[in-house]
Amino acid sequence: MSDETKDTPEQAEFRAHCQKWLAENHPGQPPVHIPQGALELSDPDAMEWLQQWQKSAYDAGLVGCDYAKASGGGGMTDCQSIANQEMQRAKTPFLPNIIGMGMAAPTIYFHAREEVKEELLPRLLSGEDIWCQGFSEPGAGSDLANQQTFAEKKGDSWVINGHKVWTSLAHFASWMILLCRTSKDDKYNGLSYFVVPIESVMGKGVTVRPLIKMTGETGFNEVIFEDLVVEDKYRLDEVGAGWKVAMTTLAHERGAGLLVTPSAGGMVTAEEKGAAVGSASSLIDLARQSYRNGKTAADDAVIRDAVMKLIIRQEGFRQNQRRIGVKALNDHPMRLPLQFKLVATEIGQDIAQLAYEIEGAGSSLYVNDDNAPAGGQWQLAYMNSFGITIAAGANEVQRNILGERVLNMPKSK
Amino acid sequence: MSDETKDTPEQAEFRAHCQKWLAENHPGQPPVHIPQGALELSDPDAMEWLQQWQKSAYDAGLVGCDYAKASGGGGMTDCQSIANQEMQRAKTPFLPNIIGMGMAAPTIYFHAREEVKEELLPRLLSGEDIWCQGFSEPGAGSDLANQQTFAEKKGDSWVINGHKVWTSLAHFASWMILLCRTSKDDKYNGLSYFVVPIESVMGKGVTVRPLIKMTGETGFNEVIFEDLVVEDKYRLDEVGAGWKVAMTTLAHERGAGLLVTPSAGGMVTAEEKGAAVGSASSLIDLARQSYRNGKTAADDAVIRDAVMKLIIRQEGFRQNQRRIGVKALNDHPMRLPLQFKLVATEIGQDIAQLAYEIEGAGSSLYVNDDNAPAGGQWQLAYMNSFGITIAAGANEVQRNILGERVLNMPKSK
Amino acid sequence: MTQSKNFGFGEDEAMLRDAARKFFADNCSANKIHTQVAHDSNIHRDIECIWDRSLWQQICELGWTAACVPEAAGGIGMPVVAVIALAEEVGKAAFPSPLLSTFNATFVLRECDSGNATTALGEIATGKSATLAITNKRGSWESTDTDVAQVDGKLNGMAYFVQDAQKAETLVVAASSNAGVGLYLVDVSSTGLTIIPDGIIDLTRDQARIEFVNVDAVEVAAPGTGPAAVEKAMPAILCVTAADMVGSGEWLLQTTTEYATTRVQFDRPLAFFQAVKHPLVNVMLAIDAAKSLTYNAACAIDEEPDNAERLARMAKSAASDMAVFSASRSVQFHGGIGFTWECFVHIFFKRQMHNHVLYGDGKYQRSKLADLLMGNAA
Amino acid sequence: MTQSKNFGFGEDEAMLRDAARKFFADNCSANKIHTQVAHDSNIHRDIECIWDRSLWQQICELGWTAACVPEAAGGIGMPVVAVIALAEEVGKAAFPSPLLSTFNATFVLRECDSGNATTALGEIATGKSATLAITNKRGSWESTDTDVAQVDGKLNGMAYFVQDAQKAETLVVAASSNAGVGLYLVDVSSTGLTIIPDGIIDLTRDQARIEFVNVDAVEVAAPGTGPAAVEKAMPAILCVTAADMVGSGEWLLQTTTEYATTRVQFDRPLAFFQAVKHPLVNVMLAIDAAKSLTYNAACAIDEEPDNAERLARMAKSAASDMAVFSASRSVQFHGGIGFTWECFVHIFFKRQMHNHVLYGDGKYQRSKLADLLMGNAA
Repeated sequence: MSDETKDTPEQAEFRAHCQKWLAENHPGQPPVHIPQGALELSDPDAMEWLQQWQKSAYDAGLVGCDYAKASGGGGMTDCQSIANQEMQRAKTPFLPNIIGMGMAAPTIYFHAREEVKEELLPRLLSGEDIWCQGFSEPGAGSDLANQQTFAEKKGDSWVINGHKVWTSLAHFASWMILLCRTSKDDKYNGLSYFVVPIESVMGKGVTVRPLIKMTGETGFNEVIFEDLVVEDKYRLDEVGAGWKVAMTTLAHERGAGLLVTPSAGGMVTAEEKGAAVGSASSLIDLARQSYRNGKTAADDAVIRDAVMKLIIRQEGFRQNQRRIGVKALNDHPMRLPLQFKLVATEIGQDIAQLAYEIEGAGSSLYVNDDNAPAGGQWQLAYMNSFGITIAAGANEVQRNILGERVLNMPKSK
Repeated sequence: MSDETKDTPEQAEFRAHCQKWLAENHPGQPPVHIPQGALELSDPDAMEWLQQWQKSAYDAGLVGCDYAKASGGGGMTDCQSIANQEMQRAKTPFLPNIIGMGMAAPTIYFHAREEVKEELLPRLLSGEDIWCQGFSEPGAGSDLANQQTFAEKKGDSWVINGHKVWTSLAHFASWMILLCRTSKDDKYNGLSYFVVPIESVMGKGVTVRPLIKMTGETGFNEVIFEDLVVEDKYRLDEVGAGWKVAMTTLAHERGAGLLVTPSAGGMVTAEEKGAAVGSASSLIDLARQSYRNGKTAADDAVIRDAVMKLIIRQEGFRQNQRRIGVKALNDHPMRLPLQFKLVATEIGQDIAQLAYEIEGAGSSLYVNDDNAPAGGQWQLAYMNSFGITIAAGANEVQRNILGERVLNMPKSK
Repeated sequence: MTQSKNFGFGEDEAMLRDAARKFFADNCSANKIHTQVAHDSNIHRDIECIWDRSLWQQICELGWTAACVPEAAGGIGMPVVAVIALAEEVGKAAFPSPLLSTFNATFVLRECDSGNATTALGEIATGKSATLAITNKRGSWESTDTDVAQVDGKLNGMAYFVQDAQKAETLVVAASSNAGVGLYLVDVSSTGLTIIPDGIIDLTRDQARIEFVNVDAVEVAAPGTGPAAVEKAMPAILCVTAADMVGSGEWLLQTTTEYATTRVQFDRPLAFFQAVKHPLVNVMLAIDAAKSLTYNAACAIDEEPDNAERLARMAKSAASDMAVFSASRSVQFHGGIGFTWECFVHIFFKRQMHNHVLYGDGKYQRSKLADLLMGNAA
Repeated sequence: MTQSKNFGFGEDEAMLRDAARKFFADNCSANKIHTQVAHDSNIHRDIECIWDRSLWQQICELGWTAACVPEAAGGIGMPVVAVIALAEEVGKAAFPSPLLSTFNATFVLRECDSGNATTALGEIATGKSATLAITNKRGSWESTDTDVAQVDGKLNGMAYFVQDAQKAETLVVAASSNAGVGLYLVDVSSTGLTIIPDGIIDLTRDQARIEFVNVDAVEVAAPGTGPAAVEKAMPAILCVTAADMVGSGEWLLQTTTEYATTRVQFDRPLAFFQAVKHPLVNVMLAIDAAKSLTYNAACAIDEEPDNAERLARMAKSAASDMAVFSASRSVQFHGGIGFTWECFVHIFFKRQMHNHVLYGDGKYQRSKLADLLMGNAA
């Protein structure tokens, strides 16, 4: 649902610009297979094509609109959401530097020195530099504060040693946002936050190894640091303030940050045969096209009820995001923002799971079978959905956060 | 499903006796309103009529079959289950002394002195003495070991002071099984277990006050002890062994005890207009008789699916009870028995809840409306279902017990 | 067509809502409601209709009944979201009154293109209460189903499941004739009209069957035009009921969360245990989705009417399922005390169970929604 | 008619089951299966059929395929519960073999009243593998639906969703003619027969479409009698599939419980947290109900056949829903590691997802059950 009405003059003018530019510059269908999301990217050709698209969108002012000009932004106010709406409507491809724009950029913007912002943000927003995130460790999954990777001060620089896992896009990344330990004395206050180079020091203190997902896809990695030397200027905020800085990252990841993340998408890739994959309403098309136990699934009242449940949940989620903007309808400022990740990921998982029952016997077929309903993309989406219900603080932890921070219930530890 | 086949000779002979006696001695329809279960009993006339029925069944040998003759039992082996099956099949009324037979009798049988057994068990099994349970306290609900009621040794006797709540049937009870504290030094080993008189000392150290349920029914009470003097012989097992003794009580309550509880029932009381209330399959009759949004509920595919789900869950529960008897199909001896209370109560709750949707607009009507579907009994059953999902260790606690004792997961405290 | 970002919930609406919030805080605490409606616990009690007429008078003087009456008819002509916010506060207070029924009657009359309807709306604006008598014995929510017949302006037959029947002064009755179903205004004091109160579980409202024997009626929608009016009004009716459940759900959530945070078991507050904490978080999630969907649907009624039914069915479905869930978890987590008559929880529990079925439960809404989004099943 | 207390699961059946348990413990650990079937993780990998023929030989020598072949046909003539217990162990090991398909073919052939069927059963008893080719392109589980036609004993057309097609030596094919659907035996090496392997998610079995071009076939059930035979066999087929899921579910439960007990987060073992502990308990409850229902239904096939379909649909419904639940919770509670290819969990996850839909998911079983218990909806 778009929001022309009530646009500010600046927004209205910018929206017009977006519409005009997009009408003339949509990149069209990709020449290579594009996965469902940036985190699944493994083919360099696909990455390169998407980077070119982000660069052109950036040059047109559709990415980083609300960032200061000095940081390579557009210097506008509340315009990124306009650009996002128009890119969504224009069904453009997604922007590949998702971790950079969604997590690294706002964190750098609010916590890094001016010189570092000016050095890093322009190439981040343009997508020329791909970024990855170094938070998870073998022993620090949902328990983020349990970081073991250690940064030791040596002269003016830091020497980093440790082991990060589930780092999506690391094999494409020029830079990483890194949370690590600078003191063993205090679990939370012993953490510091850095931005560190990856590509330029590959093999010289940094090793990146791909991990394979249950889907058979690659796309995330483990990253090993051995005596990597990093200049002190790349430390964000004070030594020991890492946890506080990480909260800025996570707030933006959970859609609860101050800055709107540039996002595009809506494009149905050629790979997604039959029904588009992802939204609850796309289950309607799937049900119309699918034979379930020999009959059209769309005629099965129990399937219809299940599909409606999900469509309602998804619309409820969308309307929650809209209600966030209406102060009078929010009694607690963080109540809706903190629900974002939990609700979005569980709806996505349930949508993909229902697709199995809609497809009936055909749900046994995978992406390597030409006859797979919707090209097997629903099965792929279902398995990948666990990546996000687990990642960034498993949803069990999200419920603790909501219970404790919004409902003021005692900690469960 | 009955089990004639594979009866032992003793069982076969006894089954024949039960069938013959029941054919000739079914008490017929009650002259007064009988509630859905013994715990809802509040009308003295109803209690008296049910006590007469229990007495006649006891005299015929259908109650207490597996208890030793010296304790007033039948001295048989594995025959109570036969009697239960036949009483169920004969659709007799339930037996009113449910706490006595299900919790007090086995506990006394395994932990009391001979003289006490001989004094108390015959009148317990015959239903002449109604029993109640004094476990719950304002501060000790699911946390059973947090007993504050205190028994102090004075000479050869004990002086008891304290406050018990949710004691069903206390207003009819001659005796109570009482868990209380005899030492403040140790939470668990500071507990002792007594049987104490109620009716005979009413007003002389014991006060019983009715509590009213959310349904508007009475039937359970609070019991206040003020310097009640109890003989030492009425202590079960050693001083400080109360927790251990209580486990026997709870094991039997959860259907996991050595002795089968005498139980009758199956009778559809006149009050339960239209459909019989309680079992999932009775929802089929309800759906056939109910108009939901103007249409017959039984024709609604989504309702049909929901009813089938519950019928399947209930049959699964029944078959679990059957599988308990097949050693080769149980890898952990307590895995199925410990599920009894949790599964039975949650199925019952979900069955009653679905009745609201089956009845549509009519579900707004209660037992005081002549037009209420099924006499409003489903709504009554739904509200009462919380009594049992909460009581005897809330189901949240039941899940801990299963996770810790069967799956060997660490304690959640 | 698109909606305004703020659901059309502007300063005026917020002011009205905040006034209502204060009014209920000052005048009807849960304790007061409990004392009032739960004074007789006897399960076989006589059927009573308990409410506070003086509070109703104040509400009328505050002009709440005029909120959604068009200015042309003498009302304030506020958007539907305004009364949705009021309904939410009513639900939070479990407040017994004919207010919501009067809103529902207002929404139907607004869709009746007749002078009589305009007159009736004017009376509502000045504080006359009204309710709908449009449901048949089988509890059908379909606009064409009625057990009342109209011949020569006289009504005969029965209407069922009439909400707040003993509180309302006027009825909007659906009655059929050869020419189809029309809508009629009837004064509850009319000769030949008998109100037969239902014995219901919900302690905070009344419900009745109404018998009509040659009752004089004023036509507000001509035979054949009644169903269209009811159907146009249905999204608003669904939103009002959903908002009521959202409000009650919020009371249950806050009350239960507070209890679970203070009540200690196993040397820990109950809410320490995720078996209590996480379901309460799930209740919150359900409330928030239902609330957002309700304001979205209410906004659509004014700003994109073509989508109103679709969005209102979504809201009622989400709210109905949430109502059952919030009620059940509140009793469960209050433990033994929540199972007693003395505890306030059952008041809201019973109101939620009543509302979740009223005008169709979640399953019904979803079947209607599926027909809208997918077409009828083959 | 009533069942024996012990589901007919006596000493012989227990002995066979325990032998199978030992066999799988000795010969196919999860680690070994993983190394075998998950050697190529490439999502666009070529379609392969991976299994261990030597283990299959041993199984045949152990006589498992003879278990449910009637003695008259040269088998052991054990009750269905015997092979149900084997299927449970197969599921617990996620063992790739044509064993379960051969059981299913056996159950169908047992219902075919013909000498050819008896001969085929005899060959199965001595270790010849078989599978069913009775499903059409639309994945219909109805016995009358087939895309294969039979004329003069020759088969033409396509069969779909054929399980273990590349492992089995014989096919039992449903084919239609003017006289109705009959059942036919076809050797997989027959001329005119082409097996087109499906690319499936489950790594522990194979599935294929099979093309028939003038393929010679041996009639085992005359035209018109095929559907009845398949329907009589369906309860056993559903029980075998349910038992497989029960076994896999138990592996997932035990593995995940162990992981949650050892893995530390927030200075506590994961299973300390009720958000992990209670769902795992719920998985256990779901497994136990499905298991009891499966043995009950299997027992009914031998002891109260009139109830067999009803009880088997219950078992498959419970098992299918449990399969999805146990699979999803195992990946979730294994955290990041459970999401990797290296972790064994996905092997069982994928097998559960395959089985839950095979022969109809829970919703399908319940719709059939409702027709049995309530009659068809008006």
